[in-house]
Amino acid sequence: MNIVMEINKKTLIVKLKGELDHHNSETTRNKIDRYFVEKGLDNIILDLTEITFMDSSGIGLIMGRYKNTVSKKGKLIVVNNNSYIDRILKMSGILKIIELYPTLDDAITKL
Amino acid sequence: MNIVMEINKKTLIVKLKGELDHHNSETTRNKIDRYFVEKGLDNIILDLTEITFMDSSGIGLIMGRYKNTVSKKGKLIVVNNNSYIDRILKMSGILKIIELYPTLDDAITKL
Amino acid sequence: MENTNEMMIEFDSRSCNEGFARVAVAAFCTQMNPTLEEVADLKTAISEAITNAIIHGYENEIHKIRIECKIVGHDLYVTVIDHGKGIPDVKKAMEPLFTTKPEMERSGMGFAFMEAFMDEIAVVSQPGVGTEVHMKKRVGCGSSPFA
Amino acid sequence: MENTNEMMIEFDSRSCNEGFARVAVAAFCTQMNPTLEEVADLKTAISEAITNAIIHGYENEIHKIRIECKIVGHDLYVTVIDHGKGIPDVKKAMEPLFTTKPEMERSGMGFAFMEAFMDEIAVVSQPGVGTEVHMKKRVGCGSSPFA
Ligand SMILES: Nc1ncnc2c1ncn2[C@@H]1O[C@H](COP(=O)(O)OP(=O)(O)O)[C@@H](O)[C@H]1O
Ligand SMILES: Nc1ncnc2c1ncn2[C@@H]1O[C@H](COP(=O)(O)OP(=O)(O)O)[C@@H](O)[C@H]1O
Repeated sequence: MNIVMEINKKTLIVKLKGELDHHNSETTRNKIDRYFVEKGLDNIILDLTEITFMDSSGIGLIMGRYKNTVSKKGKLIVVNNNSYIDRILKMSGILKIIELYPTLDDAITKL
Repeated sequence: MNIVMEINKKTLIVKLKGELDHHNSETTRNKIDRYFVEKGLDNIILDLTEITFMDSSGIGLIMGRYKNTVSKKGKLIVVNNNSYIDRILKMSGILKIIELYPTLDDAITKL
Repeated sequence: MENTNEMMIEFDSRSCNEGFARVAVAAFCTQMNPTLEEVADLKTAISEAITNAIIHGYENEIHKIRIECKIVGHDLYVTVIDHGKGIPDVKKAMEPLFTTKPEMERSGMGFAFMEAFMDEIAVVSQPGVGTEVHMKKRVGCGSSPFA
Repeated sequence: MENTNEMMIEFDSRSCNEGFARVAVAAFCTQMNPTLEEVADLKTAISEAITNAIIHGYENEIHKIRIECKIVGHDLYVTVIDHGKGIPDVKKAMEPLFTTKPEMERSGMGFAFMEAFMDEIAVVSQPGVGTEVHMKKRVGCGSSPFA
């Protein structure tokens, strides 16, 4: 799991690369949360474009970050254009509450 | 294992792709031998450039084809430029009796 | 009995083994000529069952997890076994969104994913004894296995 | 005891499982941050031991082959076990070029490759009982495991 984070105004942009399973989600979650709190941010964009594997631990990670942004009256947006990850997201039902865009640029303009 | 064979005068050119282990060497051997005999050929060029894995079963396969060409007073030449396969070939000692070239063109001109 | 093949793996219930276990099962089933989608489905289902054994079954203590795989023609049978704390009410546990570890950010979607990505699933569990998750999936139809 | 991890695989002695077994061991040791060369070495050594169990130990009958792996710090221990016909003279069997199956185009280089690609090898065999090949290799030094 490779995590690259970037700040754009009040938004934390997180690009994840690799396999998002239970093993990797723990460190990933801690890194995101530390940054989000330390920098006093409101929104998170989670870019899953380069995720090669994801299971329900990934869904838990997305939901957890969603709650953190909501408690700051901010937004969480997911970026993805990979059909395998799409199936997982759809099946989980989280797309009913979380916005999904195919590119990072789309996500940034929709904030 | 993917095998592509081509005939150039009295020479059978065999391009192997994939993993050359005991499991794959049996079919590979049979396919090469059938063609070599049916077409009444003398020489074999074994192109290992696209082999991704090889163990001592591959050495056995090379030695076996070498014997077949010798009994036709022909030649067996190996083509390879991959350092992993190179180590296996060197370690086996067969380079004392078998010629190795880095490209198929080299091998064809050296016949 | 010609078209059968069996393997079993057993490993420490460390989260760093989740990737290994997925890859091992996927590598075993390549002989069935699976589609990329079938491999992805299988890996997700396996991952859910193993994660459950690690965090719910053994609650992060290190014990053994066992995966048994059997190929019969085009059918792949996978069983994931732990000897952990077991599930008191399997029916309830299998409801989507039900989780006993919300504080660990579990989504309660594990069993739902296993059901969605495999053709059949049966869970046998006994509190204090352990849990067996039996799954079955038809794989690589349209092409012959053992080619 | 922190930096240890264990796994075991057991599978039918079918040649179509050779690739699976190599991949499983390689996947298990990725947590040691091996170099590409170390992975290649390991796969070759494993492949030799499994092939021997299939063709010499069980002479192509279908029985079980077992691979036990243990990581202790930077050391990987691998044992390949069959319950086949065994080796009457291990010292002779380990000589380069010695083979009892020249008609199957065996090169007699299997043990030589295991010795070359691993750091240590010990063979324990008893005719009629079976063979255990114990191997050890230092892997991924310069970087810490369990990262
Ligand atoms: N192997 C297991 N051992 C003990 N309890 C389990 C096991 N697998 C599942 N459970 C129980 O079933 C519940 C639902 O599991 P699941 O649908 O995978 O969701 P999640 O893992 O997100 O909690 C778990 O929260 C746990 O209480
Ligand atoms: N697992 C085994 N069971 C029985 N005999 C074996 C086993 N492994 C090796 N041998 C014996 O040792 C010999 C040498 O093995 P090896 O160096 O691997 O060469 P090869 O496999 O090419 O014959 C074999 O020909 C066989 O007689």
